[in-house]
Amino acid sequence: MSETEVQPRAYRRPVSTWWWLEKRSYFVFAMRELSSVFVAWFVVFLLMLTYAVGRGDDQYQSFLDWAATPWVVVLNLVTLVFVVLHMVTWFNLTPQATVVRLRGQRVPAWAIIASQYVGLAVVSAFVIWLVTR
Amino acid sequence: MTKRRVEPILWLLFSAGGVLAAVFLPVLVVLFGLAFPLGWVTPPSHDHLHAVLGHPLTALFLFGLFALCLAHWAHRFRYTLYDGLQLKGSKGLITVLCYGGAVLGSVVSAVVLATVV
Amino acid sequence: MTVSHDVLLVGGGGAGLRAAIAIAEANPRLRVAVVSKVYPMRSHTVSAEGGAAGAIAADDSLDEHAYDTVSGSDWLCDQDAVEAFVDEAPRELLQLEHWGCPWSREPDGHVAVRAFGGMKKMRTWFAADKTGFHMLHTLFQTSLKYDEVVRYDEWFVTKLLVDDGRVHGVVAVDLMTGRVETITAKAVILCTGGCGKVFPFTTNASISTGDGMALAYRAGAPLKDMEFVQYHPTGLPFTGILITEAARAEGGWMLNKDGYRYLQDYDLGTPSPTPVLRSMELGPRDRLSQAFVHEVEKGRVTDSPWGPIVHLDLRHLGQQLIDTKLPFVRELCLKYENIDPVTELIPVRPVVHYMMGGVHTDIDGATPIGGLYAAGEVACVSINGANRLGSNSLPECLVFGARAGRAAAEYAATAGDPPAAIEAQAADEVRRLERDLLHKTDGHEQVSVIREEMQQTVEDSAGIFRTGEALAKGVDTLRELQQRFGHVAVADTSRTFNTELVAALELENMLDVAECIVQSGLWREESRGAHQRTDFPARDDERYLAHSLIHRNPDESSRLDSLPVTITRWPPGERTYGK
Amino acid sequence: MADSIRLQVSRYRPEEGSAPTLQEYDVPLRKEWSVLDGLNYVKDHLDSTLSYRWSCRMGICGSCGMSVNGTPELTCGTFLADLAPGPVRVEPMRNFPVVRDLVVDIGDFMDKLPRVKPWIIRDDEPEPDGEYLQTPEELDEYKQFSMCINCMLCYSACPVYGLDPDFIGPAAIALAERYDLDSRDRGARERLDVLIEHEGVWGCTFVGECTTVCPKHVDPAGAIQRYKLKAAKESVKAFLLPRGAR
Ligand SMILES: Cc1cc2nc3c(=O)[nH]c(=O)nc-3n(C[C@H](O)[C@H](O)[C@H](O)COP(=O)(O)OP(=O)(O)OC[C@H]3O[C@@H](n4cnc5c(N)ncnc54)[C@H](O)[C@@H]3O)c2cc1C
Ligand code: SF4
Ligand code: F3S
Ligand code: FES
Repeated sequence: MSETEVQPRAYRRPVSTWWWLEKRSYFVFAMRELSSVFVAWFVVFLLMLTYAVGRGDDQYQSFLDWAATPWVVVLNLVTLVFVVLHMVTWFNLTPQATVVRLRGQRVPAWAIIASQYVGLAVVSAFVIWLVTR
Repeated sequence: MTKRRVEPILWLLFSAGGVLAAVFLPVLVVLFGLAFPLGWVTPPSHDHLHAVLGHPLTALFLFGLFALCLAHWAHRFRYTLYDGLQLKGSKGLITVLCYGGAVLGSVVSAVVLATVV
Repeated sequence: MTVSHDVLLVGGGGAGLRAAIAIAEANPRLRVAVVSKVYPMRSHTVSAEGGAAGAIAADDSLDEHAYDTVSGSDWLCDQDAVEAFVDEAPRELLQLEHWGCPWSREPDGHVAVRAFGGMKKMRTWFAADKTGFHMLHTLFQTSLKYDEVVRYDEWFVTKLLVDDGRVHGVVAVDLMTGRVETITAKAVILCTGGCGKVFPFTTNASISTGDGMALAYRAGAPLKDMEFVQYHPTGLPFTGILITEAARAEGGWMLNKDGYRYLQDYDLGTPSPTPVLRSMELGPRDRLSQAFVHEVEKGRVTDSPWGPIVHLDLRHLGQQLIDTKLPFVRELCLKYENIDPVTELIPVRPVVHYMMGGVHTDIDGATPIGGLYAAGEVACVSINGANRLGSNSLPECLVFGARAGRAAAEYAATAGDPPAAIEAQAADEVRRLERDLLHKTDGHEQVSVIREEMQQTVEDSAGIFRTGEALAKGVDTLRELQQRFGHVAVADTSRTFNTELVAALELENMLDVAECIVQSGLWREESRGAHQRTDFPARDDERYLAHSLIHRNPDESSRLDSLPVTITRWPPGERTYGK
Repeated sequence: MADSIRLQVSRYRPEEGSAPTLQEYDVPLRKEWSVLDGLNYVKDHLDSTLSYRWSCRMGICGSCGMSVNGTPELTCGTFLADLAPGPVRVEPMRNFPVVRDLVVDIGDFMDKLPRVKPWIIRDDEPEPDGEYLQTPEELDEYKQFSMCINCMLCYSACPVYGLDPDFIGPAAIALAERYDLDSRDRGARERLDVLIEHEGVWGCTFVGECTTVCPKHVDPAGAIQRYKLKAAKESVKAFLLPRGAR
């Protein structure tokens, strides 16, 4: 039990709404969190694609045309940047969040990170093979 | 005795979505967001794509991917609004909008995916 | 405002927290409180590095630990206290293990022990080289479990309330608010730690200002063996940051400017590549620090901006050992000296480290004042005599903290309520603080100036080697400084966290403690352990196989007398190392 | 190297009621001087009314945390020479109420700490005569998390704590993890009940700054994520398994 009492006169520095601009690391954090919006957007995009495919070749082609309009392309470029940001930060944080053990030995962080990139490569190759086959 | 709490479950869904988004989205964005529309790579034929999407396994997987990615978004975005914009006052509303959006999106996903199968 | 408790701990370091837990366990009905001028986990115990001694190894025995301690003390300790100490130390260290202290381990899961200076067996328990840190945090965190232990964090005790030979509480300043409060208690235990800051160059933290010694002394309790101040042979030259003795115990060498292991020239044995117990670098601290001075006289040391230095060589130990057993040493060297001990020599010089003397207590921590106890570095039980062995202090805090706690709990259970007279005393103290310090308008002396002069005076008169002449001169200078302190000005008039007021109060305490050190040094006309008089170079058991006791007279002058040493089983002999 | 460096020190006196102001002092620039040495120089030679906490000057007591040029640092381990030519802005740690000059109130942490029960919980059996055996590997499991000096730099770096003072915060959670991972402890269940609350681990959005600024490499961010995983596993069990089987 502590007998310290909070002084009513103590000064509390207000937190600014723009706190995440105060430091580079906070900004990166804010961008990382913002990446989720682009994740959601791309789910919507893929749903629209699926819907179009379900409605026949014409719809599919016009979806592709729509997807080639400048603002959609720009949006998806930005999406790519954010998705990559998400990927990199996620992979980097994994070793901090989990402890993996192999035969009693703690697997070093770099190995965990590297193995995720291997997984990424395999998955990407498979997806490319599946859709362009 | 652990009380039944939703927060851990939401976090698990968020994490699962995070992993899937990190592993699957980059290649999908490159292919469907850029390469195919811009013609860097010839887009797959409608028949082929329809066949792939129409396979029950693909559909099932895509449903999981979409639903979890949306859950990931909902959870992260909720905290971004709380902390980033300090919208503490409207906590309840934000929660409903975010997770509600994710649930709605998942239902839509199921319906849309069902149309191709 | 007045609050009251049954037992009050002044100090939340190793000794204080151990005592608090002992009381809570002995009698959960007692209202225990810990007053500390810093948050408990910031107490100076946190800096202890090397380890804590307790005989547990199969080839070790309590008698051997006792003998090493007695001979290390140059036969000036009380052997009954030492016997109790060595007997209870392992139990206390085990208790800490049960409370979660992360002791370093053997591969089979048993607690590991290491060698230490002046010890004939490996018996020093360690938690890498952050032993004090881990012990203190373990104690602090464990103490949180006891709801009955109330804490007054960042309260500075300025006075003991004593009436009719018995203590009834303290007056303290709550630093956050500046309020002066009376805390009454049936028993008070002083656990305020050491007083290294009376010297200019010390391993001690800034809070080690001998407050408890001064409080007790002014309240009428005598201080014992104050002339015995330990210099540690290996401090970093500028900061005085300690490079633990464990560095030598793990095999480090002391080299002079020629790269020569000079300790072999001072009766400390012959060099061997691997450490030999009670020999060379594993000799006792007094001897090693004295050897340094002789090397200076012979001109075999290196000059640095901070005075002469020698080197500690760990390079041959290899990175693996340094990183597992001495990681903090490496961290400190990299940070504060910009050198890497894996590949470079560490510059070191002797530095004031520990106070063997302190408030006179019996084996249960009781002082001559009823209800007043003392434990830890502030107290002199005594197990350290003329020279403490490294790693005996941390277990001393535990053993005698617990003993004092139990004794005080027993005392408090029967003691009555404080008499009305102490109200007046408390009011006087409030007035003194207000008038003499906070609201004095005519002061012109500066705390930092007097402090610096005091530190230099004590170093010049009561350093590693002393003479009657220098000590006498020191006494005079200190008297003058005490006079000048009467004119000190506290420029800060704020009530909130007034650290200048704290500095002034600490200086006042240090001036008293400094005087006791120098006076006692003047009194002891012999050389023993850490007290080396060049005008009396030999040990004189005829006259001085006795503790010094310094009392304060009502007129604020001091008076010295002596107390025989208790000898049970080890008659005085010659101190030999390296044999 | 110039021979002096300017410190811009935040001053606040509650009696005066207004917001903190910066006061400038020129102190000698010496190779081995830390920011703390600079402050001590100010206190001893320029302005005795400056208030701040310090004690060990060797990075172990955890008293001297301040914001140096906007970053939470132990001032005894941050060197003026590395900040030359200055000026060096020294302010109280963020996210805590400022009591006076560079002194903040950490009472909130002190109140939270006991809530995570940072002690060995094992009340089922009497203590053994000897020690609990613990192999060096078992020690390594929690060692890192036992290195926390309670310096509060992590709290002052964590934006979530700044926004939501109810959040238990990095160091307290790291300490809970320290005991959970200790092979001698059986209290994980009890601590879980505290940390599974909203103010427990869930407030943390893994900003990670706590780990970046931690001078003792405790990695509270890692501790919190691991705790989330543990809490999530337990919750799933609670959902799936019937009461008796847990
Ligand atoms: C660098 C260093 C390394 C050491 N290494 C070892 C080692 O390896 N092994 C070993 O055995 N010993 C070692 N020692 C010695 C040992 O650490 C100390 O003797 C011991 O920690 C003292 O503990 P304590 O409980 O008596 O006092 P401290 O830990 O100093 O605690 C004193 C307490 O009293 C409080 N206090 C003081 N004055 C007041 C006041 N006026 N009002 C209110 N509260 C007050 C303080 O706030 C503090 O809580 C080392 C010492 C140093 C300096
Ligand atoms: S976790 Fe690190 S930064 Fe936080 S209080 Fe502990 S030591 Fe300081
Ligand atoms: S900075 Fe804060 S948000 Fe979490 S990872 Fe650290 S506690
Ligand atoms: S003064 Fe102790 S950590 Fe800096």
